[in-house]
Amino acid sequence: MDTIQILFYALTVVALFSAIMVLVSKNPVHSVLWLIGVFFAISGHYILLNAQFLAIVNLIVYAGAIMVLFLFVIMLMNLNNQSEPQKHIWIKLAGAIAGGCFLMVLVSLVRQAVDLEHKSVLVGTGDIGLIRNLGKALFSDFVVPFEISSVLFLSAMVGAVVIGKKD
Amino acid sequence: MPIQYYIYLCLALFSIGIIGVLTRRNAIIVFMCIELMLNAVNLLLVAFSKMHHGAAIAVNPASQTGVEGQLFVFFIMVVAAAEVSVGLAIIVMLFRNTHSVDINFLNRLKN
Amino acid sequence: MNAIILSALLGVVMMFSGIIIKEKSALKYIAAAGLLLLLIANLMHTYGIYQVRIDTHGLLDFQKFGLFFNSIVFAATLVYVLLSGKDIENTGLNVAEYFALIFFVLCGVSILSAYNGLLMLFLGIEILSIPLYILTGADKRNMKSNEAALKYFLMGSFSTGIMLMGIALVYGATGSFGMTPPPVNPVTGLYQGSFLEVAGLLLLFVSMAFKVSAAPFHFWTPDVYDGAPSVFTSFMATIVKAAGFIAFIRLFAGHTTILGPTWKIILSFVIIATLLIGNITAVFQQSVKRMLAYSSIAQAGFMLFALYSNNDLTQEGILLYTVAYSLATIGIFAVLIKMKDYTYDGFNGLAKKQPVLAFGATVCLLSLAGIPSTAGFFAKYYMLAATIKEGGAFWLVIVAVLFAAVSAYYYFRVIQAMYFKDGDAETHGPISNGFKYALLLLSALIVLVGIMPSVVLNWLYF
Amino acid sequence: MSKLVYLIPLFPLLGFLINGLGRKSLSKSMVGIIGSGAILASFVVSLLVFFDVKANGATVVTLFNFIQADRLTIPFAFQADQLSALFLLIITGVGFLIHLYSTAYMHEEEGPHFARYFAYLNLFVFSMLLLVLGANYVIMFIGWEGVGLCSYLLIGYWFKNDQYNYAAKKAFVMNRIGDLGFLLALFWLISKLGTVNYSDVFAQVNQLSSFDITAITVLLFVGAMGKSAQIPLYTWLPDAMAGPTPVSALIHAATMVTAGIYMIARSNILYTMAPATQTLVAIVGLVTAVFAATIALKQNDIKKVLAYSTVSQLGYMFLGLGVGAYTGAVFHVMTHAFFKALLFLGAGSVIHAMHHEQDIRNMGGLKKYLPVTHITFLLGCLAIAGIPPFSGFFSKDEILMAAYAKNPLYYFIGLAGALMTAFYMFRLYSITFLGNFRGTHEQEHHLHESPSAMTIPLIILAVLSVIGGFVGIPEVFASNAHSLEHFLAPVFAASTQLKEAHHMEASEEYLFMAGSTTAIILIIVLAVRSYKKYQRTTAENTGIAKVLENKWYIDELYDALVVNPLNAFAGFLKNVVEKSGIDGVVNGVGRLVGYGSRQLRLLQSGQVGSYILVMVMVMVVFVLIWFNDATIMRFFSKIF
Amino acid sequence: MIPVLLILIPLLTGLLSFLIKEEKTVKGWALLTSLVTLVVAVTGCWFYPAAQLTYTTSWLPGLGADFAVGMDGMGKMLCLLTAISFPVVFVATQKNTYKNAGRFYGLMLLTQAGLTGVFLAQDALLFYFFWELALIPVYFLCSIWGGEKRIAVTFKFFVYTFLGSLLMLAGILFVYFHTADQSFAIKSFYQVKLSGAQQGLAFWLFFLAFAIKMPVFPFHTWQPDAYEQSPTAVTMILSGVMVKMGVFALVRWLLPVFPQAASDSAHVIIILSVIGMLYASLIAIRQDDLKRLIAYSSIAHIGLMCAAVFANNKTGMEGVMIQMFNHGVNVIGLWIVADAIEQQLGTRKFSELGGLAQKAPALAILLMVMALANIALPLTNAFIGEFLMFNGLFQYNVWIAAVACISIILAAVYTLNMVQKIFYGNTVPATANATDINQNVQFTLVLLALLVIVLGVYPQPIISLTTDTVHAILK
Repeated sequence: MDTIQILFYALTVVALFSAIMVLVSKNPVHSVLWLIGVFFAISGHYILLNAQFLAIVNLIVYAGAIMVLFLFVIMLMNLNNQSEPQKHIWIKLAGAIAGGCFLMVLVSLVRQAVDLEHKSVLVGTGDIGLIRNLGKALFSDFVVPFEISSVLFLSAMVGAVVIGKKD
Repeated sequence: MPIQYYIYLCLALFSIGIIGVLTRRNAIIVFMCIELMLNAVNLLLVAFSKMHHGAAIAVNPASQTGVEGQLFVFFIMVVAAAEVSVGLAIIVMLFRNTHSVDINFLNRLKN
Repeated sequence: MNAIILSALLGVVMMFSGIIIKEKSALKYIAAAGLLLLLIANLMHTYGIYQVRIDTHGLLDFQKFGLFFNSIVFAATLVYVLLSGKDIENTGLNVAEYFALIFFVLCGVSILSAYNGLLMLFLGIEILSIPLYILTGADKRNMKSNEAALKYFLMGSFSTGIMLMGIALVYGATGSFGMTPPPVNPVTGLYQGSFLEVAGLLLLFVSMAFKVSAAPFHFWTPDVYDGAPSVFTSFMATIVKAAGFIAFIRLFAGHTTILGPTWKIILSFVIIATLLIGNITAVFQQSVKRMLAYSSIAQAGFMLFALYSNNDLTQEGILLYTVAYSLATIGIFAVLIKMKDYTYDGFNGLAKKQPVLAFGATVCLLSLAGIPSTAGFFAKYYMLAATIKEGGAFWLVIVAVLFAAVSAYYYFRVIQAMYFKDGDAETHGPISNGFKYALLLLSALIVLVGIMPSVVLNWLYF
Repeated sequence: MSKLVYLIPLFPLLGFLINGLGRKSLSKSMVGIIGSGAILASFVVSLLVFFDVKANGATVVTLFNFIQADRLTIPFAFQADQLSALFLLIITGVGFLIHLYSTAYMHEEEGPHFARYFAYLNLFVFSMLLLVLGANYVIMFIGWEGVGLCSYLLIGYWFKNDQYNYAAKKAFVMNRIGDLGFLLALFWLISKLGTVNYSDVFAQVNQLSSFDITAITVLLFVGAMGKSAQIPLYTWLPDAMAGPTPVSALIHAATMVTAGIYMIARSNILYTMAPATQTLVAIVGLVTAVFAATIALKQNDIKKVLAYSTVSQLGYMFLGLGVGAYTGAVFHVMTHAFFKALLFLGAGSVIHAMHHEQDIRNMGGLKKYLPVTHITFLLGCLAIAGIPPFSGFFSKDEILMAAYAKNPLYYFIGLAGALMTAFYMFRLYSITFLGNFRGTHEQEHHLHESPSAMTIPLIILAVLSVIGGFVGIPEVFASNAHSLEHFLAPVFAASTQLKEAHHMEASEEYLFMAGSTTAIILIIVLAVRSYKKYQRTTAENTGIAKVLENKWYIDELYDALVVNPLNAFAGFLKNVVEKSGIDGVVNGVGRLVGYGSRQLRLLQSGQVGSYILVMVMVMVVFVLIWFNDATIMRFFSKIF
Repeated sequence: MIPVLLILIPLLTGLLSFLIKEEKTVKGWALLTSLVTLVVAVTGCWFYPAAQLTYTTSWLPGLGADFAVGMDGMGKMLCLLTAISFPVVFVATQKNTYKNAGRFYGLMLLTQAGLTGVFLAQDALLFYFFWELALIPVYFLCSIWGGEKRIAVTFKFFVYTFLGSLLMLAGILFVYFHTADQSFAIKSFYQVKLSGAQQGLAFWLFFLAFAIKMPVFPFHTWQPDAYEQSPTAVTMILSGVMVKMGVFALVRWLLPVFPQAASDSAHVIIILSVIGMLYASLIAIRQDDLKRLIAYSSIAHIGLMCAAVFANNKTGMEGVMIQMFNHGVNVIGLWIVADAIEQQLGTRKFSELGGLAQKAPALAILLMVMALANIALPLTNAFIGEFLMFNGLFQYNVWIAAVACISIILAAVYTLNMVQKIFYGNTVPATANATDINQNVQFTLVLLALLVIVLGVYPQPIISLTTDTVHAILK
């Protein structure tokens, strides 16, 4: 078992554990914090995969910006663990079972996929995740979606203003 | 690293996200679980991109295959950011009116 | 490309005009003019007169069919703005922003009618959806509107997650975000695809089914349509849904061979569930608006036939269906918005008080029910014909036909209320003559398309 | 001359139209003249046709093609031959007398109703003439149903009385039951031979299998049963006495009811070739003859007695047809037309005098008040009883002799019926005309002989009843004296050829004649002696007498067996099957949709969590379907 | 051009009628235009060569559907019936007043256009178009101007028939895709080659639509209610002309397209029809409502027509042809009587009527003629049809025909019941002050009575008119 594998397993455990903690935490603030944990673990995975750009962006955008926004909102609303009454246990159970089934079904699907058997992921090496390469592709082949996503931002901006504005 | 490991991990994260959506009542946490699902997808896409990249450079070392996967992740992040801004605005608006973010109270509309 | 750029620009223009122009009622004319411009630009592109050329690196593929669809959507939006512009003004203070968002939606529609690759699909869907979340919640003081917005948003994001997982799995299997499926094994005639791709396509299917509100992924539809301000429901139920179908069909047009016969089982299950839930549940509704929400599910059930059958009739059919369904729904919603009371009883005696409104609504309802000599007939006709032509699913057609008969029940209840029952149907204020003329024009259009569908379809054959 | 045969029905039709349309404007005398004149004109033409036929034989006149569909051609054609000529004379002759009689009898009616009466009567004659003149079965059927209609209209002539209306309806419906048989026979003929023309049918009769012939003849006979009031379809005729008395005389005694005999006589060749049917006809006729006679023994309504007597006499005619004595049957039709019309008109005269009193128990001793009526009625009674040399003797004797030749049992039963006939007729005669008047004082005060318009027909008919028999003097008295047989011979020629000749010894025949005549005279004496001093008793009849008085309870039996169950069944269909059954299913589908709607919309719980839960589960199911697509496909292919 | 005119005149004049406000004007207008249509129909039927009686123009080239109309014998006859019916109905109901008369007459004329279109269409899609178009105005007519329970009843009628026609649409499409040249033209339909199972499937889809329309037992339950609740003018059209659509469609679109399936299913359908005849007749015996009685009687008569169509022989088919016309004439006559009674006395219940013959002799006589036609007495028009139809049925099967014939007895029972209960007996309170019918009603009834008798005595014109159709269908 080399370092990469150890790191992989460690990050995986952290990610899964944090993810589970996101759902079981009663306090929303804790959930947010655990979710940031997940993001960090995932960023670790990115680094493992030599996708440095995404690793950084993930940290900045997700953990930094988005989660802080969440945190703001939660603070703003002053939500604490009392504010969420317990759901019926059977609803939780049904949700867990449904999610579990989903996982089970997809996993068994992957297990049957013959064509994946000898495929492996290039870990540690490979330079496509570097900013230079990504940037080149983004501003040549993917310039149209890049521009179009500005429309998305525009609409999100207008929307946030429309919704958030007091009238 | 076999691709299956990544797939299992991502599916697990994705499913945890789904379970969260199904079991939690707080709209913000539900939304966070959705973000978790997106992150799972992101990781999976990166893993696949590296998988395809690995296969491609075996044939052609200069191949840039796999870039599109990572760029897709980039776009997902973009969209996620936009969505979060709108989503949180909606949640805040609702909170202003009802002083609650419990999705179980959202039942004026039914049948 | 004309349409995408121009609609985004027009969205910006609308944003700024909201700042510059203080006269609210002027905005609707600007929007209408913008739409006209958009329509003309798109037609110019269609007929190759003038177009902005940008190298999309194969991410967008402008075909005649998609361009026609754009034209239809723009024209329908124009009709919508002309009929319901005044009601958009009445929804809230941010009129200019609403129009801007509508233009952004149209930008999304234009992308969806031309996308070539899952990335653009994803972006298109998001550009389509995000403004809608906002429009749904536009009536900020209304709890129902708030609730609808949140529900729509949460479920919409969830389906985005599902879609992304699907895309990821497809990418994992094929190594690309393109939509051309890998070649078929010449010996077996079957695609020897990975399970991953199949699973990915299934998840994509689910998320698209969600967008077009096919059962059992339809649950958001009644609540959202009911809760959203009626003008925007009208927009969502027609133009947006049609765009969803176009995207849906484009996505799966090449993949039916991979999916094979099992695909048809799943699809027929979805079709029947959609028809069943849409039609049957609509029967017992007391609110016309909610009934129309369910009816839109039922109509989606019919449109799904376009997915089931994949032949030359399908394309014509979906275009015609878009025209018929959009015009009729816009019309009936335009009338509905004018009403004070959205229940059936609220319509009692409308024919006496407002004969033009009642007449227009009747034509729209007849069209929705698929009565010959209204556009709705040929829409349904094409769907059924395409399916029969496909062969092997005649029983599905029979089921559809049975449900179409059920649909007459709830559509005609409105007609009954308007014409045969005595009552005091109240409208919001007086109805302007312009609205009446527009409604009559719309009715005439529906009948014209109903008698001569070729006026729409001939575009395909030039 | 025979070419003008279409004039014969035309006159009554014109009479019908003029009287019908002008019923408000025409005066009563005008109506009477038109009504009777039309028939008189027909009678004149009929006479001409009769002599023409006698001289030149039969002719067929085609007016136009009535129906021409596919290979079936039905011409609207008239056939004037010996049989129809004879019937023409009877119909128009007796018809004219009755029209004449009616002008006086119906004089109390208001103008429009008086005209209506004559219009109906003319329409009846028109239909009856169509019936006998038609050159094919369809034209006969037209007349056949037409006379049924007129019978209906005339029985219900006094339409304010619901009882009469029921009687009218009953008559029509029972006739229709018979008509059904007739119609089916027609279809059978058409399907086998493709034609209904008499000439073609009789010419091609050899092409029919014996089963076909039997079926056709039986079905035709069913038609005859209805029209000619044979068991089991006879019950309408006594009820039909609700109509005005001249109508009873014309329709329900002299003409319409003999249509069945005409039909069978017309189709004689078919019947001759179907011995089984012939036996059936004979037995039904015989049973009817005796059965109706028993009922007549105990009736107290003057018209009812005559009605049952008519049924009984018709039975004799069918007996004659059944044993192959076609001429005898037709002969009896003729004589019966004379004496039964006479008796009915006599009864009408009595009723007229008694101010619509029909119960003979309230009469008595009318001899001195109504001399002409009395004499003519007595002659009629003698004729029907079969006393030589009155007409009834010859015709009845001919039938009975033929019956004896076929089967002696027929003869003796028939004779028993004849004795009963003599008894009830003279019971009627005695109670009515002999003894003391038993009616109210007021009635007695008003008793008077009828006007001449009524008595003249009586006298003429009485004369005919007396001498009418001489056209058919039996061979034993004088050879070749049976002029009727010679006249009709061409019509029955084919049957005669097939039939083995049965000739009785002359001495044997004399013996039977003498025996029967003696017996009848004895019965008459008995009847007159026991009833001439008839007094009303309040005591109810018991035992068999009560059964007879109640007509063997046949009406009640029919009600219990057919009418009531049918009504109940119809009610069941209307109230249960239609409402809860078929419509229930239709509405049930609607309700099911409504119920489904109420249940299905509960799915829409308003909870985002449950919505997503369903979505996730369905996704799982989809993937599972994928995994097991082969199994599922097999399952589906099994279902579809 | 004649067929186009026959459709266009009522269509355009109907649309114009909506604009007329004055009741008197619109009545005159409707009558006038319907008379014009009648003149066109008569000249078309007898004075124009066959070549001028068809008209085809391109409609939906992409779909293989043309606007093809044409008249053969049956088409001529039914157009004639339609063209006669409308003026007659207009005259007979001239005295009835309607709210918004302009709309009423407009919808009536649109119905006429639809009906004529159905009878003339030579293209399956066009046929379907008109089939539905005839229904919609009737739906509005019944629901707006009908009786107390009109909305529910009419709606049932509408949904029922709509369901049927949708199934037919599925059937039409099914056949369309099996035609050699992918065309809706009637010729292509006639030449279509289908396997036995395919024929069976499509056959039943078509048949169901027609069976509901006619209606054949057990799909008839909408009918008595609808007839009862509709305004009488509409009921006349419904039962006089509209039910003929079903029979017509059987002959035009069912037998020639699915000969195999038709002969396979004939037994079932004939037995069903015969059961329906007896069933409806028995129910009619127990009816207390004049309109419902006529409705059930109509079901019985239609049952016979349906059975005779499937007997599949020329005699029966000729009978069906002539009976289609005759039943129209007769039943309209009966409805006119029913309307006259209801308008004047305010009731249709037999138990509340009686003795009307004393007060209204003219009505009584005319009703008698109609009643006699209803029971198919010889020398009335219905006899010819029923005689030929029973004949055809007899050739098909002796026993079925014998059982079916029982209905003529039952017909006599219920019809005479009706006559007796309304007209005979003594007057009752409802009829004590009755007067005779007005001029219009009398005029129309006399006209119809004349038709009844003339066609009963000399039916050949109608028979010859339709011979070509019969021969074409039953080669």
